[in-house]
Amino acid sequence: MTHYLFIIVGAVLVNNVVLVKILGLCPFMGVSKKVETAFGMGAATTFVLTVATGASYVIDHYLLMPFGLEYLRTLSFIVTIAAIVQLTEMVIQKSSPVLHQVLGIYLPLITTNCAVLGVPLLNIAYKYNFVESLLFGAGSAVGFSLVLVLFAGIRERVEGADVPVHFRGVAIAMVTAGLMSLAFMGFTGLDKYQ
Amino acid sequence: MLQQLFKFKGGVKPDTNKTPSVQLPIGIAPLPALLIVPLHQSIGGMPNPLVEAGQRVLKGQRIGGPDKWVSSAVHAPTSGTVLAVEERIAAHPSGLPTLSVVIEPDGRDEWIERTPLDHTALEPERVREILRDSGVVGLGGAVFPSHAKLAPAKSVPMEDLVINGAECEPYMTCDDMLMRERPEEIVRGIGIFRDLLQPQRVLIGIEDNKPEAVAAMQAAVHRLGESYAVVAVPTRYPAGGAKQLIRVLTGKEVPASKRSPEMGVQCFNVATAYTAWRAIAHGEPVLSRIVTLTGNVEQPRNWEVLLGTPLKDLVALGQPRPDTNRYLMGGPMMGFEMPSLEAPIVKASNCIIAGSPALFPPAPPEMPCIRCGACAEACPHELQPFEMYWFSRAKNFGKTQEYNIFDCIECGCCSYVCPSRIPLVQYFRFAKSEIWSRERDKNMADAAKARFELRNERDEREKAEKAARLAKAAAAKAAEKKAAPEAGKETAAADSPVDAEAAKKAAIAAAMERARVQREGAQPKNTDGLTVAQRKEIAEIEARRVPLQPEQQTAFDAENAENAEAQSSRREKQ
Amino acid sequence: MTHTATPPTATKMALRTAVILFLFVVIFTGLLSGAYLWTLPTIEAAAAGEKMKLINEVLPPGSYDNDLLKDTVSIAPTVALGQDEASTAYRARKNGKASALVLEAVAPDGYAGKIRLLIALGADGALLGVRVTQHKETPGLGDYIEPRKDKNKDRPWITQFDGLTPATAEERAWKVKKDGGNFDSVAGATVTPRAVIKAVRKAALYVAENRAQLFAPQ
Amino acid sequence: MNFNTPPYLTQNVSVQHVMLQVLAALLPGIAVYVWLIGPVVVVQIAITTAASLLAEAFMLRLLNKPLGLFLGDGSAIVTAWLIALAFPPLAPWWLLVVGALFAIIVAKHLYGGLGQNPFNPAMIAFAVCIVSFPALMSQWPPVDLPSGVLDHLALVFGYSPRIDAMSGATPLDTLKTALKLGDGSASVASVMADAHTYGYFAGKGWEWVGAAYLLGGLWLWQRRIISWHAPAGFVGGMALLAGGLWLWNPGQFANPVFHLFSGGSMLGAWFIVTDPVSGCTTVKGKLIFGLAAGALAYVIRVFGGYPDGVAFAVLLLNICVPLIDLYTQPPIFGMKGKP
Amino acid sequence: MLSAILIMALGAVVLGAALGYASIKFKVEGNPLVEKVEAILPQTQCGQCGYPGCKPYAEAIAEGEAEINLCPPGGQEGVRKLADLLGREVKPLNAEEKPKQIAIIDEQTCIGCTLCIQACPVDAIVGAAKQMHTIVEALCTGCELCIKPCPVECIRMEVIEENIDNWKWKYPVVEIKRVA
Amino acid sequence: MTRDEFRQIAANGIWKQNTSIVQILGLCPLLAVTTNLVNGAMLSLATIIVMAISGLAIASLRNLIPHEIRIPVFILVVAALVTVVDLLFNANLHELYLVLGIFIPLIVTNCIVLARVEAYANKNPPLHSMFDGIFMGVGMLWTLSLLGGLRELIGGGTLFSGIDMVFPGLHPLQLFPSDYPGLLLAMLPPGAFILLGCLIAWKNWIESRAAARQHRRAPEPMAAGGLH
Ligand SMILES: Cc1cc2nc3c(=O)[nH]c(=O)nc-3n(C[C@H](O)[C@H](O)[C@H](O)COP(=O)(O)O)c2cc1C
Ligand SMILES: Cc1cc2nc3c(=O)[nH]c(=O)nc-3n(C[C@H](O)[C@H](O)[C@H](O)COP(=O)(O)O)c2cc1C
Ligand SMILES: Cc1cc2nc3c(=O)[nH]c(=O)nc-3n(C[C@H](O)[C@H](O)[C@H](O)COP(=O)(O)O)c2cc1C
Ligand SMILES: Cc1cc2nc3c(=O)[nH]c(=O)nc-3n(C[C@H](O)[C@H](O)[C@H](O)CO)c2cc1C
Ligand code: SF4
Ligand code: SF4
Ligand code: SF4
Ligand code: SF4
Ligand code: FES
Repeated sequence: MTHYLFIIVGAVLVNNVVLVKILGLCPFMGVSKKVETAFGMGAATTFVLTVATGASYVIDHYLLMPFGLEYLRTLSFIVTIAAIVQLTEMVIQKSSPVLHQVLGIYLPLITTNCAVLGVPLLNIAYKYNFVESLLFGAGSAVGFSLVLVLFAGIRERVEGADVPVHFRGVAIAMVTAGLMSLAFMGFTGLDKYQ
Repeated sequence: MLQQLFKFKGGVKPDTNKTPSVQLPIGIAPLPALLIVPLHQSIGGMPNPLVEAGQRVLKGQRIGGPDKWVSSAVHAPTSGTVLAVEERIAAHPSGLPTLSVVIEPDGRDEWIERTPLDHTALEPERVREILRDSGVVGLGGAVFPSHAKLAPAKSVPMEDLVINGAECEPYMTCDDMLMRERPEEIVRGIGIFRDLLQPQRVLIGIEDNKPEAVAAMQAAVHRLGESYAVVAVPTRYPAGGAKQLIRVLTGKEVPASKRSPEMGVQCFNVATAYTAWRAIAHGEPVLSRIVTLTGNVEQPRNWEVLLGTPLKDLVALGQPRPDTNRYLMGGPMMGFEMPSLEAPIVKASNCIIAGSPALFPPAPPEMPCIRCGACAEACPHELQPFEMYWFSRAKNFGKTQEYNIFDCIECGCCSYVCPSRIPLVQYFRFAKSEIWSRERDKNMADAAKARFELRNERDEREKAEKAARLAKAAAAKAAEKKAAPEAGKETAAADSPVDAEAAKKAAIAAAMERARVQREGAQPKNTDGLTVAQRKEIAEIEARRVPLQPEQQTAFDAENAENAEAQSSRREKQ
Repeated sequence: MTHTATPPTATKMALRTAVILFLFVVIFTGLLSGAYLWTLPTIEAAAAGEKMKLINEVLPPGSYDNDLLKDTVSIAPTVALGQDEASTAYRARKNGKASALVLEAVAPDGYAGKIRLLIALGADGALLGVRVTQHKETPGLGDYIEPRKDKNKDRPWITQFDGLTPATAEERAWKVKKDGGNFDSVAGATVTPRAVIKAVRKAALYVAENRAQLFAPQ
Repeated sequence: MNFNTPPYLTQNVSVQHVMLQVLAALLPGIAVYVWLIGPVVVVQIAITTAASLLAEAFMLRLLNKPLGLFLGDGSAIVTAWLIALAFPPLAPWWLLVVGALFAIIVAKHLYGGLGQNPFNPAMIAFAVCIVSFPALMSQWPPVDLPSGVLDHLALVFGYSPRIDAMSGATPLDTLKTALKLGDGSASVASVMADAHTYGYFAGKGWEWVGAAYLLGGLWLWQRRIISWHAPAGFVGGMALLAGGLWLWNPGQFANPVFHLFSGGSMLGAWFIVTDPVSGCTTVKGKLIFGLAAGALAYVIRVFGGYPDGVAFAVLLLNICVPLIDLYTQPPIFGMKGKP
Repeated sequence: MLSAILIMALGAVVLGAALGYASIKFKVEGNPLVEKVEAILPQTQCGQCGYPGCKPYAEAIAEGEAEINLCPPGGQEGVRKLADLLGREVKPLNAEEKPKQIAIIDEQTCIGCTLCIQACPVDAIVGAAKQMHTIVEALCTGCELCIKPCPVECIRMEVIEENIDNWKWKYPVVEIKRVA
Repeated sequence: MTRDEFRQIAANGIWKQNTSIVQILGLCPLLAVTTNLVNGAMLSLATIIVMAISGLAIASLRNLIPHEIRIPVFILVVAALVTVVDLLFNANLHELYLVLGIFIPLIVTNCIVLARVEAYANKNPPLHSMFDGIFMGVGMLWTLSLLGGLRELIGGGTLFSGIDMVFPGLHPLQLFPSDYPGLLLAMLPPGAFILLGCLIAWKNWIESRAAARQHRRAPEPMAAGGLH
């Protein structure tokens, strides 16, 4: 039980995908201008990432490994993820315009989120089993959403600040992300009992 | 009577500086050489001018008629001649001119006929009309037409009538002196409000730094046998804000989204009550008001001043000291700097403070907000001024609204306590007026879009019709062509008359159609969906066109010049 | 979703996209598989080379003549080695005689987690070499256990193990100077070396105990 | 147009006034620190102050802002003093300078300067340095280091090699290292008995510095420069967690009083979580900020990789400030009891 | 190699079919984003953005084909709002911001040719053929489209002047910069 | 393709539409692998190969690809290419392959690859697309190298560390004195973010200076245009 807890805490805080593992930065920088949209993006990513880890695990263990086709991981994972994302988006758009407003518009962006491929690959590197993989996937996604929303909060505030001209916009956002990452280094060592 | 008092959060305690101006009784200001009476002296619609240059007016004669229900009449403060109805600089922070009636007093102070009435004998509706026509507006500072506040809410019973004698602004003593010297008329005026609103209680709140006024009011209430409670409330700015006073006296908090009657309370200033009494019981419209003249003057005192008296005439009475560099209208917390010595005293001018660099030192440089939270602690509306400031400064107005900028009463407590000396209120006013202006723009954009779409639709339709017509014509022609040779071959003789007749008919129809279209064209188009005012404007424009009817087209060029001249002169007259 | 609700175009569309995607997949997977088969031998050689490179760091050159990667023995999870998974030990032979053993060990109590080690022991039980293969010690502080990061280039800290034998060396030899031992260490970062020393010692003792079994011919 | 705007009256307060009082409140702590370590502490404060003011002047110049107005506001000096007090007292001079430059230039002026920085500059300085130079940042002298001022200065200015004797001896670090060695033999009691650095209000020990900060903080509270919420939250958060674990296993976890009076706890509680600029501003927010910072600081110092967690805890909470503030908006006038 | 191709092909067929099926089955018309963008544009319909009106520009923005800083009537504020909506970077407006203005027809010169009526996108001009035309002030959006077509050049633009009703509180001057 | 077009594509890729500091895409490799110059440069090279070939391939095949499944198909093509590159690195630069870790396969999700494919190759002829891919990659190459070099230098005072993994005979340069303590922060994620922030600010500064110069020169054409 504590083992699972450590996986989750590790994925959310200690080895945060964005700030420590440096994955999924493009949406992190791109969709963090408003807290509201950050929430949407976070929710959508959480969904996709969890599904992606599950699907990748199944593909890896039941299609690739039995035939010694590990080299097809990248290819098969990403194509499957892209297709799932696209399907989900279409279904949501049709079935629930409200949900589409909240989540759907972010879905297409997620295919190019490194975390979506990176986390399944890390799962394999860490030799996680199915439950662990799912927890790690979900934990990473929550970690992503968490820092995304917090970052958006800061960006909203910093937007009003008297930032030197050349640093306005993305530059100061980068610096902010850096300082956030610095703060997250405080969690170092909290997962060593893993 | 023991009255339970409530507290409001926040507030500040600046030095009151009230003593200098209560040493002398209210003086009557002499008649100035010229009176400049702005037509727009209250919230609501701009009153229409009722006089013209050169006209003689009597004291109390209406010179501006209320425009809508929320609007209030304006009267000649004395008898004399109207010199002009023109734009004159206003007692307004913008320093911009506003339409004013300039009157040269004849010194005779000749009244119109006054009809004292007994309000108890009148329909409530009639009383409100009289108040409106007498120009009774809130003299507590907001100058909201009082008659509009005198209708109880339909669903909520009126519980409390709060009378505001708090006068929390430093320096200001006009209400204090009024309560000391004319308490009975105030109490009688309150009676009018009470009868109209039928509240269960009447509470008169007076800050406890005015014991004389409390005593005088208590005595008057007693004398007149009323059951009003005269309550001394703790001295703390802005205890006189309507919402704060209501909170202190009744414990109710009126949110910004509601009007106080919806919570069973209404609030009036003492001076408003006084003018209401004068208007009903003496038939005297509001022609003057008590103005505190204080600050950097040798002779601080309250004066009863005719509305329209230029500032320079008033301040001369107080003998300003030589280092006086500006005059504030209103208190030091909420007032503004008068743009000019020519600007007139208006209904909202409760106090004029002569300022000097020593008295009101120039604002120290604004530092950035350090989010110390002092402003939030001081804010009587429990807002987060620094957040509102942060987003106003960044012009992120959506966010300012999320932080309830429209709940801000602009009391200035936040600026007062700010260690960074930020003119917070100024930022809030800026944000508010930007938001309003944007709202206006948005409405205009929506209207424009609707009209654009309407026009597009019409264009489409017309195009389609035209295309259809052309097609029809083409088809007819083709049929004709087809028919003609055959007819020529076989039954040319027999059919040709019919055909010719048909062609003739068609030609006539076409001509008629053309004429109709032309007629239609002569009418202004696109007039659907316009407001009455716009239609009026169009009608006026049409009127100008009358000499330009088609028959006169030949003479067009010649007449054009004349016409234009006539028009331009007419315009000038306006 | 029932079939009747399906407009015919959807099925047709599905067929079309399926075929196109199918074609693309076949072509590109084919290409990819070709590339895989083509690079496979090189990759395997590179991986083996990598492993040998590490092994050669702990084994003196010329101390063996067999193919270590083929002469392995599997060790079940062992507490003494800090391992909770089965690991592989490589056996070096010279002229057919067992000369050394290369095995993996883990120091569980590094400053920031596990430190993975590769240890080579001679047939006589003396340490031939130790290398850190993986660790999370603080960069710039505890990472001097890696020769690459060690400021002391002439005699990297990790080489202090060379030649030690747990059996003969006294207790003292297995302590950092701060604890009264012989091992140098960087002031302010003695947690790391203590962990490494402890792990190496345990591993050496383990090998000494299980000598027969580990060096047994295949 | 004259933009002197209403209100025309203001209270006689200024940013400078506020900052000077904070500096004054730090004095008792500094005095005790000097008594404990020596006058070198004052030298360290002078170094950071000079570096901060220079950096501030440089940035103001670069950004075309009025020098006099902002140099005089005192905020850079508060930052500088806090940096000096958070760093090891014998840290080399350049380390302090690097910290001060980072604090003023990156953490403060890149965000527009005074009042606009989302992160606490002093804590950024600390975090940057402990991440970059962990060895130097964890070398604390024992309180009874047998050396004079000149030796100290030689250490600070690099004329003397860093000696083993002065490393890693704050009570926190001693305790943590001992417990971490992990053969189970060490217990809090055995370590503390050994650590003469911790005097328990009897001898010469670090806890006196904490007590002096507490005094200064209380004075600030009495002057209404700070409110009680954030400090109380911090103390509460740390005490609750420390107390709980201590009751559960007193052999492995030190008691709450120890934690509250060691490391940066008291400085943090009264001077750092109270930073108005980078902290929460709503009442509830301040409480949450304090509580979470206290608890996190404890978790990091006890379970994490760094000897003390105050700086990281504060920075982590700085990240959350905008959202905490957003979701703890107090109800406004007339809207109580409504969402 | 064969197994690789077979497995991937299997996946491809499944996914391809699903996608193709869904693309028809779940087709949605229209783009709700266009409406949101259009709500921000000032509806001046002036075409200065290079598109024939606000709606086409909105469509282009929603498609991601157009920059967001092309609408001068919307001003910098409009750019900001669009950036907010679309999560793009705020860019400086690619034209100078003009104060609000309205068109005035010089009634002495107007020959009543109706060309301006046809040009005005919001029906702000009234008048009939061969009659003098006038602009309804409240409706004019200041788009300047009526100026060019007028054969006698009788239309001019006038900046709307500040008066007490449209007066706005000014942004407090940030004094810090001045003191330096 | 004309010279002008070529120049335009080059300018776009290298500066005007630079992926890293203008489009702010492809950030993960930009920040994750730039702990030194060599890593940054080598990953960029891998990306260049992928981008060039995928641009070429997709631009050639674009007419065959139905709109509905274009994203999966693009990704398929890119992923296949990436895997090939991954295999090549594994075979020939094994040590570097281990260092770069999952960031080689992650070129697939590098937003910039898909973004260029979708935004450019999908609409332009093959040769253009290939050059677009190459120059986008070159833009990435210099930014990654610059960032990697800076981080390495500030963090440890060296340059080209790890070069021996690519060219076994070469050695890194020690630029600062050996007692330079090294600002470790620069090597860690926070340092990467902050330095990239500074790089972007630097770009903004250059552009604003260029704009200012343009502005000063501008009046002449304006006056000429004002005549009619
Ligand atoms: C369009 C409009 C309608 C209003 N109607 C009422 C009303 O019916 N009753 C009322 O008491 N106040 C009404 N108000 C008035 C404001 O709330 C007014 O400022 C307030 O009554 C006076 O209180 P104050 O001076 O606190 O500011 C109205 C204001 C406006 C702008
Ligand atoms: C901050 C503030 C302070 C005020 N102070 C007073 C005051 O001292 N006396 C007063 O009569 N009205 C004061 N007012 C105006 C009252 O809010 C309210 O408009 C008035 O009492 C309503 O009565 P009236 O309509 O008769 O003016 C103040 C308003 C504000 C916003
Ligand atoms: C941020 C930080 C990282 C540290 N990393 C290590 C490390 O990796 N290895 C280590 O042995 N000590 C490390 N330490 C030092 C220990 O905390 C402890 O101070 C030291 O090991 C005990 O002192 P000593 O080595 O003088 O006995 C670190 C300290 C800090 C503050
Ligand atoms: C009560 C109080 C606490 C402060 N704490 C800090 C602090 O922890 N760190 C710091 O850099 N500045 C601190 N300051 C100074 C100032 O707020 C800080 O430099 C700003 O963050 C600079 O914008 C403090 C100021 C006050 C009034
Ligand atoms: S009082 Fe001034 S400095 Fe303090 S929070 Fe409010 S606005 Fe900011
Ligand atoms: S002016 Fe507005 S924000 Fe300031 S204290 Fe008054 S109500 Fe609050
Ligand atoms: S420039 Fe603006 S107002 Fe004019 S048509 Fe384009 S979007 Fe509409
Ligand atoms: S009148 Fe002229 S300027 Fe005004 S909206 Fe119509 S075309 Fe535009
Ligand atoms: S490169 Fe864009 S999300 Fe990773």
